[in-house]
Amino acid sequence: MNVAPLLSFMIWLPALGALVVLALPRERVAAQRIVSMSAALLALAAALGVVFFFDPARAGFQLVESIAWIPSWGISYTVSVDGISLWLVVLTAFLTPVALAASWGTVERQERTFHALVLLLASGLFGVFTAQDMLLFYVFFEFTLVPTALLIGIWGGAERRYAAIKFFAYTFTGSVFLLLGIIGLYLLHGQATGVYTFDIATILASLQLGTLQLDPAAERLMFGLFFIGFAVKTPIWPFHTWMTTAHAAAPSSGAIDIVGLLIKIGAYGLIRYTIQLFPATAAWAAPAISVLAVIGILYAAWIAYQQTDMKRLLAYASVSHLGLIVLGMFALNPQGIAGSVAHMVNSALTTGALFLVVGMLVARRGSRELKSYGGLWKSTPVLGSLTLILVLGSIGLPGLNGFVSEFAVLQGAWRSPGLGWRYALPALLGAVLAAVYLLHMYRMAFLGDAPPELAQAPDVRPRELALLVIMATPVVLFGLYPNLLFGPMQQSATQIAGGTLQYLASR
Amino acid sequence: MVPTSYYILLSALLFTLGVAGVLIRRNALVLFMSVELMLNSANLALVTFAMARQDIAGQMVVFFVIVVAAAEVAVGLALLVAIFRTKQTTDVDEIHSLKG
Amino acid sequence: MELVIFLITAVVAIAGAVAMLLSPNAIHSAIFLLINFVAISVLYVLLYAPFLFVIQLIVYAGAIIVLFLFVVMLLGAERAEDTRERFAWQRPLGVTLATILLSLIGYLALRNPLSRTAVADQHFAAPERIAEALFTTYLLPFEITAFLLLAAIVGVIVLHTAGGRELRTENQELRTKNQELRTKN
Amino acid sequence: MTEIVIPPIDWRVATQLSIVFGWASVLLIVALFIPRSRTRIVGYLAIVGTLVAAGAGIPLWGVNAETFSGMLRLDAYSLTLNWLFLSAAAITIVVSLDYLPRQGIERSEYYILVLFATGSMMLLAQGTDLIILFLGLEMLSIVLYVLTGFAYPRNASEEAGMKYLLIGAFAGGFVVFGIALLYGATGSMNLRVIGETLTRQTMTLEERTYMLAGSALVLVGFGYKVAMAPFHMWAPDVYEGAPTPIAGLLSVGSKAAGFAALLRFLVEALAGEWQIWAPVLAALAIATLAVGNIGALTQRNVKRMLAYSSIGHAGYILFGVIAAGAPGGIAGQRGIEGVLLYLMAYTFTNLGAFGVLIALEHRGEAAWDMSDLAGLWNRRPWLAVAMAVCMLSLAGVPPTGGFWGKFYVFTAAWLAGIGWITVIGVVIAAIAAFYYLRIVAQMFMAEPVRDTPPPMDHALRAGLVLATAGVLLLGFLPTPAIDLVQRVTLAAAGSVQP
Amino acid sequence: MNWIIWLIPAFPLIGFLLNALVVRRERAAGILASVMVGLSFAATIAAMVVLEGAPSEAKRLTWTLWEWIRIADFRVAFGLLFDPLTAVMALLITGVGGLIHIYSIGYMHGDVRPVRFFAFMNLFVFAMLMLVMADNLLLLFLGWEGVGLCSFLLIGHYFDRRSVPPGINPSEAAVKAFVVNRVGDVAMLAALFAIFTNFGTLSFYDNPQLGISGYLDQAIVVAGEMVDLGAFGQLPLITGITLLMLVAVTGKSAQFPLYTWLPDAMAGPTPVSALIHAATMVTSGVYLIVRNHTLFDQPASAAPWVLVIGVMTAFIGATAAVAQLDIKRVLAYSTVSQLGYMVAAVGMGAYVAGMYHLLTHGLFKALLFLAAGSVIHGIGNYQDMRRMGGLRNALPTTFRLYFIGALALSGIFPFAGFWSKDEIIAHAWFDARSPLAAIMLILTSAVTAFYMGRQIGMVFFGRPRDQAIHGHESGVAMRWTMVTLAVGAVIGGLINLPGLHWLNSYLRPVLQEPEVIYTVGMGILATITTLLSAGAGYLGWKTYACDLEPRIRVGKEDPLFRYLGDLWRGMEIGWGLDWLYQRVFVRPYRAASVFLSDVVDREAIDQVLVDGTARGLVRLAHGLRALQNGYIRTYALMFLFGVILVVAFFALRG
Repeated sequence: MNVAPLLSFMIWLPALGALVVLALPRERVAAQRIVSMSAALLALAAALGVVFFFDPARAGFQLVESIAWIPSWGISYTVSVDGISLWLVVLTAFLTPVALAASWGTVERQERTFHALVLLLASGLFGVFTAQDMLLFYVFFEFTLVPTALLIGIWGGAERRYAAIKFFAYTFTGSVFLLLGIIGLYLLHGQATGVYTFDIATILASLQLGTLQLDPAAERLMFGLFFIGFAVKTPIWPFHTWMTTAHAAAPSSGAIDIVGLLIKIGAYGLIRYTIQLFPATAAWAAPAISVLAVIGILYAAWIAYQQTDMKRLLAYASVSHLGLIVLGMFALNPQGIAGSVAHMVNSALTTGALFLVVGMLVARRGSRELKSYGGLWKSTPVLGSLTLILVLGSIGLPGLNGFVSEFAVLQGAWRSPGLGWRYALPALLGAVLAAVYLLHMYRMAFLGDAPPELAQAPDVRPRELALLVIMATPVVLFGLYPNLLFGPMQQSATQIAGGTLQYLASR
Repeated sequence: MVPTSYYILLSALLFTLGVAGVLIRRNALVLFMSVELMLNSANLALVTFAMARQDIAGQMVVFFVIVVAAAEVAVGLALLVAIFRTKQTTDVDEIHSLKG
Repeated sequence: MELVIFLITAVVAIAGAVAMLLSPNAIHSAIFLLINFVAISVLYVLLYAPFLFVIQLIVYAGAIIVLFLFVVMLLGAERAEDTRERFAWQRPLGVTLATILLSLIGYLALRNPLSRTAVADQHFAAPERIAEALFTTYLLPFEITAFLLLAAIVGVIVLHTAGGRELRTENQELRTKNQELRTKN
Repeated sequence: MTEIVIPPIDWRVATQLSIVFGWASVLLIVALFIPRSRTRIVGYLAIVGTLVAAGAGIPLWGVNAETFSGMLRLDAYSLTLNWLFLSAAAITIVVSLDYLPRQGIERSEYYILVLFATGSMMLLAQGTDLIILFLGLEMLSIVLYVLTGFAYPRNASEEAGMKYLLIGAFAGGFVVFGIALLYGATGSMNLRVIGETLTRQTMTLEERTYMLAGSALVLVGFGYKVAMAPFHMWAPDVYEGAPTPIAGLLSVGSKAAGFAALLRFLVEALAGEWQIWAPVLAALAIATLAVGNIGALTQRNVKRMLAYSSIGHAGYILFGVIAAGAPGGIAGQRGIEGVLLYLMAYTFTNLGAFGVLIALEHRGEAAWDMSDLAGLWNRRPWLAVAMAVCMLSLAGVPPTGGFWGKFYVFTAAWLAGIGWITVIGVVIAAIAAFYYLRIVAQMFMAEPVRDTPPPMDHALRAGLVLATAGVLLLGFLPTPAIDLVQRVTLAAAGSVQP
Repeated sequence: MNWIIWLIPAFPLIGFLLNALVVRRERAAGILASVMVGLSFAATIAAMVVLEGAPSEAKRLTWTLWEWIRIADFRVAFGLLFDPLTAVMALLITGVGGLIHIYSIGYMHGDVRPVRFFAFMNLFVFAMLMLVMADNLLLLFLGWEGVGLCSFLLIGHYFDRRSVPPGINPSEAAVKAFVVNRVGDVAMLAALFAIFTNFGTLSFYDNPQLGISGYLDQAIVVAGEMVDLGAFGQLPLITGITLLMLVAVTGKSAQFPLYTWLPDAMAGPTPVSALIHAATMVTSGVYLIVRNHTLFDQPASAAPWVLVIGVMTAFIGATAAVAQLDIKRVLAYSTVSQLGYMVAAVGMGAYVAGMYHLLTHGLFKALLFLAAGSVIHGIGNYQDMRRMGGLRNALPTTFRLYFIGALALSGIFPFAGFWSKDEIIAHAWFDARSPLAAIMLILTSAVTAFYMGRQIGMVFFGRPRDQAIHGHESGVAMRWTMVTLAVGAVIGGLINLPGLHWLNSYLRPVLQEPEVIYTVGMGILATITTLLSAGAGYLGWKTYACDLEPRIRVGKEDPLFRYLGDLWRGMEIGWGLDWLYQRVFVRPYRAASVFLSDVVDREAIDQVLVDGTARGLVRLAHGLRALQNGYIRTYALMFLFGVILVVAFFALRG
């Protein structure tokens, strides 16, 4: 059932919007905002259309659109969604208008360029999450680097140039290995079956039918190449320092996209490629990777406590969340994988929204140092309450979104035959540490007594309120009715997990 | 009858001397001369092989090499003169402003 | 007899080359190179290359060496270099590498695959044969050399007429500006 | 007196060459009648010449013929490369039109010499005989020596010319000696004959040794031309000193020509010895990659950085060259295609990058320090975008042409069974991304240091648009280019029909 | 009529939402909140009536609102359960909670943020009700964490104050409460994982609506399973699960060694202390064990450890209470101690006794807190007992009510505490055959009476020690709620009076526990205990109200310090666990955080590994550029070097 090129519409609309915005005269800020916002909203509408036409009862790729791109190489423009990518697509569509709206009034110069870059980034991310051709995926994957680096570098904070270059160079280093992996898999598949193609579905089918049988060494090599690429991008400890630097330097409204989405493409890739394509090796490597993930959870949470810069603190929080996400997917069972994907969405929502809050705080006080704040709940009760909801969501309070996915992940890890309680229990400690650092942050900023500069701080303005409510709504909604999230990914998660079952059973 | 090897050996020796000249001398003119020496010794080898093979091709190449050498020397000396006008030297060690 | 001639010529050629290398005076170098060229041309005769013998004498000994001498004298640059070496390692390393190269090529020379056989046709490279080859088989390279010489001539002309005083002064400014920039950064 | 009968000549093979060389000679005379103030007309005429030559190639597509006693061949390979050279020359001339008068060095001979250079490059692509290759190499060198020193009496230009010439002549000596050895071993200088001799395997051990040593020396000659480490050291100095458009031409045209000849030499003559030369070239490729990219890492001088970067790119192209010689089927084919595609992407990209530098250069003022690019996005946004596109392409970020080039050569290398080399390749690519990105960062993220660059001429703008559009087109729609290069084949040694 | 049960938590939730989003005025907020809890109470009664109609073999009402989480075979319902156990708890929560809400209307009058207070109080009642009404562990955990959150919010009610008496920073105390609770919660989560992994469900009982089976019925199935602990040998699965639950209980129910947050929780307004930190939230650990008693009934369970922890806590809490100078801190430690009783009770399988004490304690401890609040309120927010004295004249009603509460707490016949406490002690002595535990508990009982005597002596007797303090009696709302509770404290024992065993029989559908057969021995034991307590109470009163009264002054050491010395110091700081944690956990944690952040992350990983790689490359680049020295002859040298290598390789390989 292919109603319309809905996905392509969604992917390219923001890019088109970006070009239009750039063509507008520099002074016409209002027009720029209208154009960029309508492009983002139309993309959101398209994404919702995708949800509408998506059949949650089916496991495979849906709404497939395919055009030959470079036929002689078996490269095609193939986009589609499955249960894993669906919510990430929606998330992208959801966060883009938020990021744009958050920039209004806070981006002081070159607003036109800012809008255009955010839209381009959105296009790239849509592409990453929908591309079902490995090379197309890689193209989008790499393309996202450019607008992100520019967003950090132009509108960022103190170390913006350093951060932008570091971000680019570091993650680029990772992804070149990914390219090698893609090439290698393409060739191995071609040599084994005679069909040279980058189409994931085809390769997956060959792997499952056994027409492409990789010997363990080759499979591990492929796995390793893919893994390095995505591990850096995710980032898995100890590859995380680019991210903390980048986040500390990122502009608040740009950061929401980066936190929310960019790092999810690494985690998404881990599921889509390393686990889906190489289940046996994934099961083989799961314990080792999970060790890194668990270290990441604890390590980042531990460090986050010490950060005085709120953005750095949140960056470490993200690293910690990502550890959980990785742990979940390498539980290699439906709970773990579904929880992992859900946690990508949830962590993007809460952490992204907290970044917005930091932006709002900075707008009031002009500092990102925790020490400069205090007692804000008194003067800004609404902001304080909404922030508290986000903080609690991030901590993983039951009834809010963070909990369900965290629980699913840990439950998955605990019952996973490959991991078990030895991995889940230390990871669980992360929940304590999360409470420690986030409540510490909340306490420092919103509780205690207020410095005189903040005694008269204005409460949320309508735009800020709208933004925070928009962000907080899914936080509550997904907490109480997480099946909204889990429902569509059921089949896909089960299918992906099914790949490893055979291997685990044989052990 | 002189063995072919002798010629080749001589050619090798002269070639090496030419190479050494480029490495150890600093006067651009002498450098050019050394290059000419290299080309000449290569020519000698070519002619030797041509003789050994009773084939004209080797000699033809020598002919073209000589033309090239002449052209090269002409351009080289023109450049050298140009540099001498600004720098008043033909010492190649004096031109090292481009580096790093 | 042939061997004797070869040996003498070879010694002369080597001596000429070495002397060229070692002579501090560029004019002397040119003269020694001339000696070397002449010696080689003698060898060409031994190798049944009469045409090349002539060409060698005319082009090399006649034209190129004269060109060298002319430039040396024009510039008055016969003693352009001082004896001081900037890098202590340059010369010994150069000589060492050259020696290695020599041993490498020498080794090759001794493994020469072509043992000399009796010359069946002493005129295989007679001038008329060469002329014929030049206009048949080697027509293309021959034409190319024409363009090559043309290009070289154009080049030489360009290098001697371009620019002017204006650029010369600019040249100075350019250097100072770059200098400033480098120190600033 | 015997009568000399000139053998029949297949003029199709030499059409483009004749047009370029002939037109250059005609222009020499035409230039005499054009007043100094209107020298630009010669430039336009030269462009017309390249376009005509390129157009003349279109009907020749599919021709596979030899002439001039098998010394010159026209096949899809050489035709593709000819087009590449001609477009490189055209863009170079376009971007020079404004640059030369601005720098006060405008002379009609410049354009003519560029045509000569183009012709020599075509010789390198079409030549199937070591003599032709040698002559092409030398003619290209000589013309480029002159062009490098063209900004005489600027010290840098002179110095660059002199360095280039001395190293070039030095390299020439080795090449001739190499040809001598090859000739001694095989008795021929024709690539095909050499290849056949090899395949017949009738060589004695001594002959083989000679052959290999000779090949090594010839290889060195081409290696010098493509700036392969450790024969690369002239390159940064020469690029810096040469007039900027010439640096561009050096980095693309001359390099491409060197690769054209190298590839033909290795595939048509030496394919049988792949086992010998592949490891050597692999080692050299790695050295080249390392030297080029690490050398570029700390350059503040953008022009010099581009020079080092172009050394680095030679390393990647070598991957394709190595693969091209790999025995057995698809790897070799992919290698050839990879080299060509890489060269295409690289040509447009680098010309674009140098074009931007040209646009920044005031008269008599070097404008290639990093600080000259600072804040360019605010001063000249489109220049900044063009430069950014080029930098990303050089870094191999999709969707740009440079990405497909890298993708192609990596695939080829993998197919050729030297996948391990690609690991080093990608690591170095990542390092390289760092310095390319530094430029982007300068342009977009730094505050301006210098005042506005000089006003842009239409010609320069057109050249930049052309180059950037080429990069992007190759990036988004590489299919036509890929289809083109996939029709190109080079017969491995001994298998070609005369 | 099963649907009625979702009304029970719905009312407080509505109250919370309205107060949080709509209501702006103090009085409206207070009334709304109280009414909502009252309605909830009414709904509870109604539900109990409905429950009576349920068949006796499955005496429970269930109502599944929606399927909460479903991932493949992992299914959890958002379902409510109402059985006698729940009913008892809900009654306590809504009943006592409602009273405390009403009390708060008076107490919080003129407070800075009354609306927020009432909103959070309602939220707490909602969360607590979710805790006791959940039909599965995960939903229980929602309430479990929810009450922790509300505790955090309410302790931090005065978040903008740097310090409230006795020198506690409210925001710090709030965070501390949450974090310490989290430690327990994490163990709880682990228990959940283990249960699901081994039982395949988190539901207590079968959920017919969604077709999820319950795990409590299967406890016996996994009784023999072992968990491999690697180097530490093997552990029975049941032991593991119950141990984890025990840790959870120590966190939420303020047991040793995690009780440290509770004394600090006194930074919240007094009604909060009464409701959350005495009557309800802290008892949820006991509820958890009772709910999961089938697990604890297994032979391999950690029940003995529960007993040990309970007894220790009871004793430690009581002794610490002796040395407190703050009126509320005494009660806080007292709560810790009483919770210890309850935990000890459930630890020895006396679930009904535990529940019994839970209920009576809920009544009289709430009373005590409210009365203490009345004192504090009445004298102008002073909490230091050394500044009080002689208040029985100024606050006569409060004094009487307080005295009733104290008697109940001390276990004086015939007040509520006597019955419930003695049932536990008797159980320990006779059924559990654990005389050591019984003796400890008796001793604790005496200590309890002592500190209550001390407190009453210090607060209400003697001479007024601070002239600045003039007491006045509290308003009607506060007084009458206290009176209601006092009635409960007096007659609360009725619910499970020996011979009647109402509670026992009511809970029978859940707890198949035999009724206690009373013997003479029990009577003797009770008499001894009561006499001991009475004596100790008198001693305490006498010591502090008369004998040593002049020595009680602000700035002076407590009279007993002279006799107990360092022991006193230890008791004063709650046996130093806070002190210990500061040194063992908090400071090393901070130091390690600094180390990890500045040294490991910034220096080792980022500077050395990441940027170091870049710097190494830059160094390499400098070296390379040094080679590129601009001299042609050097270039030629390199060139020749390359030539030699290439030629040598080619020629020698060939």
